[in-house]
Amino acid sequence: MSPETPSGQIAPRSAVKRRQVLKGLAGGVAIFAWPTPGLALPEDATRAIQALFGDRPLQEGRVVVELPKLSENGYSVAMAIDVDSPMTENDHVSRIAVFAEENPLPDVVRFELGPRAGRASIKTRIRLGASQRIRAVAQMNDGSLWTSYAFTVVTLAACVVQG
Amino acid sequence: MTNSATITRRQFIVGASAAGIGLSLGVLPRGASAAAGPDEVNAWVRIATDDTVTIRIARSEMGQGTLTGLAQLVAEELECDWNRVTWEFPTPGQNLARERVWKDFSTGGSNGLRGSQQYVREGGAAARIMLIGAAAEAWGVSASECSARDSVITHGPSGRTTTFGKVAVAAARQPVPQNVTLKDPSTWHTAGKPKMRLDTQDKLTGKLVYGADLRFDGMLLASIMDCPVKGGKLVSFDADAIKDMPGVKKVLAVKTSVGTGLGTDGVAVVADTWWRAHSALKALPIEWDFGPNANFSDADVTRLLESGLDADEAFRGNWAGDMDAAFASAEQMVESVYKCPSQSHAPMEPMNATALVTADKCEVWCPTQNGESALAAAAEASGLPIEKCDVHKTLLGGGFGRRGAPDYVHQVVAIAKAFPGTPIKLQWSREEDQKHGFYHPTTMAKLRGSLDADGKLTGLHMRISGQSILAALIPQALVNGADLATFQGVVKPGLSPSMDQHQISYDFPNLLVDHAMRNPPIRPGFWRGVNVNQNAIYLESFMDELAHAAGRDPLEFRLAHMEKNPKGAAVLKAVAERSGWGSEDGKARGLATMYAFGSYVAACAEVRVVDGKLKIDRIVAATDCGTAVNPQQIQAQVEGSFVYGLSAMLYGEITYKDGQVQQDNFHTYPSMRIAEMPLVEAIVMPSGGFFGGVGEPTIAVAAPAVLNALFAATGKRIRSIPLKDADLTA
Amino acid sequence: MKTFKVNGESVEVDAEGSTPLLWVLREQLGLTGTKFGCGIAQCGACTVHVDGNPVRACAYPLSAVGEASEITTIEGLSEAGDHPVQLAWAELDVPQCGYCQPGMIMATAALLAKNPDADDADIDQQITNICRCGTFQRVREGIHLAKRKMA
Amino acid sequence: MTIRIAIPSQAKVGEIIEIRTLIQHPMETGFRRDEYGRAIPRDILERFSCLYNGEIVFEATLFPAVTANPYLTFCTRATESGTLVFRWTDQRGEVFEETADLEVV
Repeated sequence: MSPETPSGQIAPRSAVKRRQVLKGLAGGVAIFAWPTPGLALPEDATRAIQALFGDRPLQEGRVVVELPKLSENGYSVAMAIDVDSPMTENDHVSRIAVFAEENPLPDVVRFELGPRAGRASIKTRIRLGASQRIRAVAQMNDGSLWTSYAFTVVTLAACVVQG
Repeated sequence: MTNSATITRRQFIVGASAAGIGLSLGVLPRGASAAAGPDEVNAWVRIATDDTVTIRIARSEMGQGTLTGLAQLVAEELECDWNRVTWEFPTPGQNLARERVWKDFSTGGSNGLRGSQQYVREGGAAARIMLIGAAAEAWGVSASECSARDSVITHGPSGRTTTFGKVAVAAARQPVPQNVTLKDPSTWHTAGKPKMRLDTQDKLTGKLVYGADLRFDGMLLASIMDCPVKGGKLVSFDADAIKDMPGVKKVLAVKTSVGTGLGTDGVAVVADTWWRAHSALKALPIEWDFGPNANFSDADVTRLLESGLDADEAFRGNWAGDMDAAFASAEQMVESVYKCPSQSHAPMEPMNATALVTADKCEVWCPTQNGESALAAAAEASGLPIEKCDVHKTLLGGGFGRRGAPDYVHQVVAIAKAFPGTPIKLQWSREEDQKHGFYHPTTMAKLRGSLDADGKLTGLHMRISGQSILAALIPQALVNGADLATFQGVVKPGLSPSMDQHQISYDFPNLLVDHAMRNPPIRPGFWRGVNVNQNAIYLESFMDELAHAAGRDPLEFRLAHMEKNPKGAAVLKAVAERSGWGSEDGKARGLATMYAFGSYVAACAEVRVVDGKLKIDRIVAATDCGTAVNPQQIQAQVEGSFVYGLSAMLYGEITYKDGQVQQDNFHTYPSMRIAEMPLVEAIVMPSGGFFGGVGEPTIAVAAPAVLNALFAATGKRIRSIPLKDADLTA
Repeated sequence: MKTFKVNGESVEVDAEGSTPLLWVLREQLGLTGTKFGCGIAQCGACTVHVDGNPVRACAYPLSAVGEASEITTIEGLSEAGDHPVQLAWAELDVPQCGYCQPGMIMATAALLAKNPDADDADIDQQITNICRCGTFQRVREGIHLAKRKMA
Repeated sequence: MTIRIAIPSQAKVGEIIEIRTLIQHPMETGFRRDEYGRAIPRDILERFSCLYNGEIVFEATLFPAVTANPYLTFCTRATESGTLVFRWTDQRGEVFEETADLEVV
């Protein structure tokens, strides 16, 4: 998001909801070789993933993101992340990052862990600004990246945000 | 004691799940049958062997005829016999279980039809193709040789016929068509026609079971009182003082969190009847901590709003040219300040919900504008996984935006958790409903306009100062801090895709519309028409002021800025012509126009002032909603929405003293009655090619048209509503 | 225990005398067609007939109901929903949300029973029910249509 | 600052234990507006670390999308008796800490 101008007035360009404009472009953006169709991310989240993990390919799988299918207002949504890993010295998750496709900021939370965790299983509560996919990317100690997402409908925003 | 009308829970559920039987218990909730069954052709359509067609409706019905309109759209593509059509609500739980096959349940923003018309028509068309396919297969002929009409399938070459009911089961096994072609609305015979509503009959006999009317065996009733000051807290209550009152079962604190600091912190009494629960609650000694807003009053609101009228910082929603230059070279400047207060939704049926919570299940029955929102609330309040919860929607005794928020679901589930296995119905009193609303935001506006020597409008500045709904309810939807929704009806084209349905009607050479956000501690919400209402009063009253200052005809003055908006100009001209604008008959007339919720609307009001009292004789209203799905219901919406808008203009205001809402019932929050109802002539003039909203847009033009007519009648410009205290003597 | 007649049938009710008739009808007798709107006799959603007179049941205590009182609710206005007012309402598709309509219909039925020629001024004076959906235009047409049906 | 930690008091060597943490904090997003429409400044916890006898076993970076009063559940393998330190750092660098003892048998 571009910063607010000092006067508090919003500049004409930034007044256009950027993610809505970008949504129209998202179909043509193919930064990663997504293994399945329908995985093209809105630009902001895609960029955030790239900024953190570089250009390495993401593989679908090993990660499970659990969110309720509905949230009334998105103020506090329980999220559970599990990564299928033996969590041994030779084979473990080293980092998990969570991204929101329709929040004002794509970054949600990141975790750094290792064999001492025993199990790559984390629970927390997050805020959702709108109905969207929440994507988790797990980086293994061999550098490979695994990903999955969950979709939650946020019902409160429907009255004005849609249409 | 007769108890014959009591519906036992078992009967209710059995009744609800068996097609036809449900009717004897009222028409709701019929959701239990929406699970896939043998007579389901697809998610939208069920057809019984007797050719009864049941159409699934995902959106709520709160009076706007959404249910009938959606059924018409499905029936049109299905080519079924409209006289055999009935309907049912799938539950939001079923929707989730079937991967949201019915999509969005949200009913608001005048989106019920236009937001789902495409996919419900596709659903109807797909079902028709499958029915024809099944018949063709049975006959061993090509489906392309067959057609359907009025639930009868005909094989053209042979003339053989069958009915939908005979092939429905086989149709369900047909391949699901992937790409369907929809009919051109010009060929419609069921949609687009003034059909009678499907939900009328039971509303005339008292049989319709609203949420407030639900009865279950063993049910207990609850009345609730939330802290009368927002942000305050329940400190204590003396349950012993009322424990011996008749019927009282329990007194309990109810604390919920609906949003940032906006939850309930109150107390409920549960008894064997609501009257006893409510009587005991009124007698209950309660100690509150009114918190930071204990001294908040209406004067604080006014001060806060006034501080924004000339503030340096404001968010921009529309701009063009160089307004300062236009002002600098003005021949004449016009300046006015307007004000609109908070409003309560005040639906006729006060908030209520019924819940049954057990160790592993939470079921809720309630009127709601968004079944999925109510379901999410049930899950969050019960602590159970969403798959263990469900919501059965009733028809709504009015919604107007209020029933989009499921605060009452949180409450009833919190209470029902204390009574596992016992159904609990929570009924709010009218007082509770008035004091704990999500009120229409309050704003002021300062408008300045410059005219040149020829009386041409050269520059316009509209400064809105006031409350943001999004800042209070959905802060993450602000765009760099701006609440773009505050510019509804006056927004710059292209500013945001979601706001393009609310563009300003006029093309001004030099323009600035900006918003100084001011957020008093009043909980705002989406009130029918939302921010279009006050923006229409501000802009359309001021356009009238400018026209008069310029010595020009208000119609001609407006049309001069509508060259790029031919559809807007068309509705404006239509009302002017029908109303006799410009005729020398001595009648005082006023105009207003708006583009909102994707529809072009205009109104012309005729008023008189008799003994200092306003008499609105007639309002001609035109709406171009693109495509008219049910013209007679559109007329009803125009007539009705004017009552809503004019009630606000005449009487409606929510004010505060010591942090508390002062208008706690209809004696202090009056609503229009039949004696004040003007003759409304609605011109429905769909120009085709788009689907605009119907339930809300016309509200906005009612008040400014009347205020402008009032000026024509008296020479008095009323810039602050409600009118009730204004001196109207000429 | 109190005995009176509702919709032609004798009923026995055991409730505090201060209980409004509305809640006796809705909760003791299960007649939920009569609606709760305001509780202070402002909106008219609870209108029933007591001995033929329109009464706002939310502010009419059980103690005021006489042993010989005959009460008619929307459920008892007609056997098959075919009272002329109901027929007129159906023909004009009057209701929107419909919640106020039982009261509106009962008020109209009482008006026309007493004054079959009620004109617009009578309507303005006698029909004071609140409808937030704003069905008044069709209510007025409906009253005139019902008059013609009754004539 | 209220901090709540739920951890088993005793565990077997090699056992994976679940640790639940909760810290009272507004996690002000920076997106909200005050009475006068001004931005309410962002005020969040940015970092969380769990140290087991001095060694970092789990860390988190928090953004405004983490709910007020951040709640975090994670696992660690019980290796030896000792002390676990739970440390949150806010955006100004202020540190909030709590400890818990674990007996490993």
